[in-house]
Amino acid sequence: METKNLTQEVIRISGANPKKCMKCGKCTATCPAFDQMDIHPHQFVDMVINGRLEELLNSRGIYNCLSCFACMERCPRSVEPARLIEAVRMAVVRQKENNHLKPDAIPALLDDELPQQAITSALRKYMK
Amino acid sequence: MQRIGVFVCWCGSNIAATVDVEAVANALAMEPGVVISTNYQYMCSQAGQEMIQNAIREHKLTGIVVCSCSPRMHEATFRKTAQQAGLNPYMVEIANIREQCSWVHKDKLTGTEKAIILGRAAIAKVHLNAPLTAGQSPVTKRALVIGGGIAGIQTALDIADAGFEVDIVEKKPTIGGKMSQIDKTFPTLDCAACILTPKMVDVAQNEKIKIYSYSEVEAVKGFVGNFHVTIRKKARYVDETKCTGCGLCTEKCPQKKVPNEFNLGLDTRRAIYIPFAQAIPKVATIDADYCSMLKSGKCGVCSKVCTAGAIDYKQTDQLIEQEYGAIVVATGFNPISMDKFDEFAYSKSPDVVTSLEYERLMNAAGPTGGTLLRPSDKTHPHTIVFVQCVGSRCDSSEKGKSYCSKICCMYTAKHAMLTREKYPDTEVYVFYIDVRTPGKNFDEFYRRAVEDYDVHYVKGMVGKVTPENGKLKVQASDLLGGRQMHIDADMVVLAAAIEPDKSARPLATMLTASMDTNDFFTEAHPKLRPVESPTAGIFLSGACQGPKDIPETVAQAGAAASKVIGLLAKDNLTCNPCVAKSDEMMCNGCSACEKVCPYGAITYMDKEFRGPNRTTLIRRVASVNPAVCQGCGACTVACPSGAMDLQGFSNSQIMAEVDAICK
Amino acid sequence: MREMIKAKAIELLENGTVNRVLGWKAGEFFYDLTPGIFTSREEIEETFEYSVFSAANLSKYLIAESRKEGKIAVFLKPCDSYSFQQLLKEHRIWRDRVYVVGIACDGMCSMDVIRDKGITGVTAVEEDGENLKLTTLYGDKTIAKADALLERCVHCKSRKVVVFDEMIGENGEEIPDSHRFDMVEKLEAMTPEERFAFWRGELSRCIRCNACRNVCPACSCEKCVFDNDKSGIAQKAAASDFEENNFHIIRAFHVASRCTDCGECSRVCPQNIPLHLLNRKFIRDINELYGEYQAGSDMDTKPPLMNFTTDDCEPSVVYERGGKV
Amino acid sequence: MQVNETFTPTIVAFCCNWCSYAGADLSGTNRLNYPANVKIIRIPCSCRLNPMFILRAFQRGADGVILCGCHPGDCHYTTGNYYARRRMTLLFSMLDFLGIEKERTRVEWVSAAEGAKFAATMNEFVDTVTKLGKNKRLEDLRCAK
Repeated sequence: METKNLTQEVIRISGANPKKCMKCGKCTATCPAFDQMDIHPHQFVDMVINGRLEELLNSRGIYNCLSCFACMERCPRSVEPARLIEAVRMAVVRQKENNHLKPDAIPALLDDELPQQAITSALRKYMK
Repeated sequence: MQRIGVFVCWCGSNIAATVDVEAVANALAMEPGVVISTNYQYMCSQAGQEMIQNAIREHKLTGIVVCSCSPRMHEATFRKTAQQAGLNPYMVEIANIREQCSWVHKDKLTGTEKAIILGRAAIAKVHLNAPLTAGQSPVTKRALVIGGGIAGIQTALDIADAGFEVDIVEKKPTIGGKMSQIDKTFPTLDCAACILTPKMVDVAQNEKIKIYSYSEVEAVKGFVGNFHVTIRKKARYVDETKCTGCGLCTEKCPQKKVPNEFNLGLDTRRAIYIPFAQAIPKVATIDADYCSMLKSGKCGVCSKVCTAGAIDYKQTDQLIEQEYGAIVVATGFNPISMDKFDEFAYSKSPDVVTSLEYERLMNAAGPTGGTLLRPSDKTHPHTIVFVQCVGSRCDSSEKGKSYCSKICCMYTAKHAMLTREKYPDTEVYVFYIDVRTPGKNFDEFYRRAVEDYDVHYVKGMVGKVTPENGKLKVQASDLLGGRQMHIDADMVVLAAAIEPDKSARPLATMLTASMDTNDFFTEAHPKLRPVESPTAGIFLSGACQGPKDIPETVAQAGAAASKVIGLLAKDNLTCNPCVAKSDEMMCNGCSACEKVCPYGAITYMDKEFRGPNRTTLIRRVASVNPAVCQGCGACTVACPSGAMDLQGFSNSQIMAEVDAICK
Repeated sequence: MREMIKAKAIELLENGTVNRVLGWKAGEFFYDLTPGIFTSREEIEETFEYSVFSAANLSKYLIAESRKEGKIAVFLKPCDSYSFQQLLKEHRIWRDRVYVVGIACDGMCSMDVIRDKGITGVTAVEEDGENLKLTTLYGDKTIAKADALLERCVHCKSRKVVVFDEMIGENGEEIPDSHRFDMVEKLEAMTPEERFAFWRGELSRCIRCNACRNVCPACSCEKCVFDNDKSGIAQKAAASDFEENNFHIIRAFHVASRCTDCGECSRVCPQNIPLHLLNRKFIRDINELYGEYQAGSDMDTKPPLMNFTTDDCEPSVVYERGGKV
Repeated sequence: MQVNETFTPTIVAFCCNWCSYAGADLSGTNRLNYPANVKIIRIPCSCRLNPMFILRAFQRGADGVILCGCHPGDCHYTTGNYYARRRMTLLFSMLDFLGIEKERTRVEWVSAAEGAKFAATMNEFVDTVTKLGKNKRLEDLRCAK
């Protein structure tokens, strides 16, 4: 998916409207996970608007977002940045290759105390 | 048979782009009664109007139809054009083929077809137009200003200067409004009281101006030139004529714990009080909610102490009836309430204040006598954080306002500069989204704050404020620095958004003035008529019409005054001729119309009519006073027989328009 | 009752309080009493009639009569008195020129109803107590009076004469649950298609004889909008089904909040169209949306359509409240 | 009731001169789009609308009639729209009583600042009336196109 309609796709999944952002920085101010994130919420929204999707897709920061929704609660323009981050995560999941956890690598990592559910959720969450 | 001229306007490309003006002109040329049908780029221009006037004289037209923009824009223009060419101005009809046709339909074919239909409707209506002449109604040469802030004061002074009597109705015990609470004013830092109080004294000494302080407007009847207003003078339990303003009672009153709204509740006052030293009228007022004498009848210290014997516990509200020719609304603004912004912990810590409260803290007449102290422990603050756009520029969600409040950037720069100048040891941070300083010498003022007084302006926002053992832990973002700042602040000042005074909404209903969704008064035209309300005779001055700083408010107050003077200078007003008229032969005299008339314009009389075989019948018939009737038409529908009809919008005319549209 | 009324009429004429009396006299048929004006004792004795068929509402004639010289006496049944007071409220009748004698009423009968019960060829009717003795061409019959009543008397809304100078018989009271809206509710329960069919069926029979307009006390304009060709909706005969609907909708709207539900329009309609249902629909809506109101019940309250409150319901209430879709 | 897709309803909109006409103009200045078959007639106030005009419009072939007025309380003549509100409620109830589709008539309060609402209302009203199809029950065959 070249970036033009990938950006539309992300905005459509998120249901948020990034263009409403007036770059006040309140989301970044209230973000408790500020230090762990390489791309901060206000930059995130700006990058979605400008279609800089590759950096977002490869950024590690999107997994450190706690989804505490403080940014959504306090954004004066109701831009809902958390939804955008969630949408980018979905876009990453929907991409085809470069998975971390390959299915055939799983038997080696198994041990019998591991509950069944852990395996399936690992596949689902950390495949990427 | 009518001789009608049709003039289709291109409006440059506004109409011509999506409506084939040629086709419209040709199609309307075929309509019955049309003798000339042309089109031109700019009908409203000098050349366009001359084209119409020549056509009227040349073709001896009896009526013209202009297919152009909305009648609200140029109906008056084209009526004047017709009048100058000798045609009765009310034989002009406008077909709105711009706002309601070319601008709302993309497809040229449907646009053209609709423009033709609207043209036909206008032609059908002009066929049935009767020449009308506007009547006259007298103008009461007195003006009413509602609101005693700087806007009301300036307007009243300018009107009185022109020699007309003005009454100011102020709901607080003294005039002065928000400006009297301000310490210094930007951009010249001169002290607000020094420039305001002389004007207040001028108002008091000007014999043309009468001040109704501690009063509110109760009811407004009538219309432009003939307003009949009822003013409720609230009981202040002090006789204004006797009270000398010595203030003795305000020291002796035992009830001490009354929150002082002049200082926004930062300190307390007595049950009997004078808001501030330079109050006009300098008269004490008893606060009925706290005075134990009024509540339980046990006290009376103030009446014993008062040497002038001015205290009168039996005083009651007075209703005063007055006549006015014009009314100016100057109800001003208030900061919005901060209780929905709990991320700033405004309600948790007394050290988080709004800018107006900060203004009072800096003010010499304020609660701390002018030395800036933290409200919590009265110590000197070393680190102050200013937060901009609190509640402004939100997406009009339930807690904030969608507009920019315009004055916060400037007064915050002023606060920062004054604080740094008076207390060089304090660190001042200002978190901003954009610093908006559009006025004269405004940006230079802001730059001085940054360069000479090294105020830390940080492009970013405060995320949250948590009070912790006496300190305010502020967590904010620094977007340019790409970092999150954690500041231990002693005080946080919120630049709260401003909204119109709550008393404006009921007042608008009384004045039938309309308001926008943010409760600001809607002006007649945002660019061309900013100080008039769409309701004739009602004018707007100051922040009631939109966020404004003092220079703009004074400018607008002067403008409103000039409009009022223009109105009061006339002896009588030409009133709207499109008023109701009753056909005596068909009137039943059943007074259905009188019951629905909002202006009481209909009276009844017994009239003699010729009955069958030379008898005279006496019948009760209605008669409409054209000066009082405003032409709403409620009576025409209440009248079953159709005896009552509205000139200019008669039953047959509207039906002709309906037929032309549905044909 | 008949003798008392005739005696009263003569007495009023004799002692000079009035110079003429407005009452009923025999029309084409004995059961079809028409209003008449009597100026002398003899006239009253010979032609003045009062029976179970004197249903005609005399108040509308007073609009013209009260403008003539001298005072006129009139006999008003309870439902007529509401129309009288409504016309007084609209300044159409000069009160000081009218001497009102209220007469108690326990219901008027209609020959159509008797015929519907299968009794035909009636030549005379005698009232005795609860039922009627009918002498017909096919022998005598008796029928309970209650079975011969007019529709409006079955659902009589009030037996109280609201304005009178003098009263004959006991003045009654309003009757709160008169079930006069049952038929309206039945219609409202129908689907729009059924209602449209019902009313097309009824109104298509209208021959525009204007009897309803001429008899209606509320419909008393100097010049009716349908007769005035400058009004734009002038029409003599109904040329299309739209005009049939149009006449009755506009007429119902004009009398809305002024109609006292006296039922005369349906009584006089030669085509037996239930026109009173239209007016009752308005009355029911007004009672439900704007509070109970009976036109002509007093002199000062403003009719609902010439009044308002700031928190009236929105017109969209019709969409939610309306009959089945 | 079969609705052919070429059916474009004729809609007559009575707009009060002070608020809704200004609202209609505002939707024009904002270039908001609504169908061309809505035609606007300017009346001084919503209380000027006589039921005769609505029935006249239906007779002449209109498929939907909408009255726009100022929000109650904002009326330039203080009480105009209060009367209009009562009259229209009773009239619409009567039309519904006679079996005429009640979605063909409508009242909408539009202030001078609500251009978007005006355009949205017009779009929605045209859709409703288009679904209803041609006005058969109140049309006058002599005026049928």
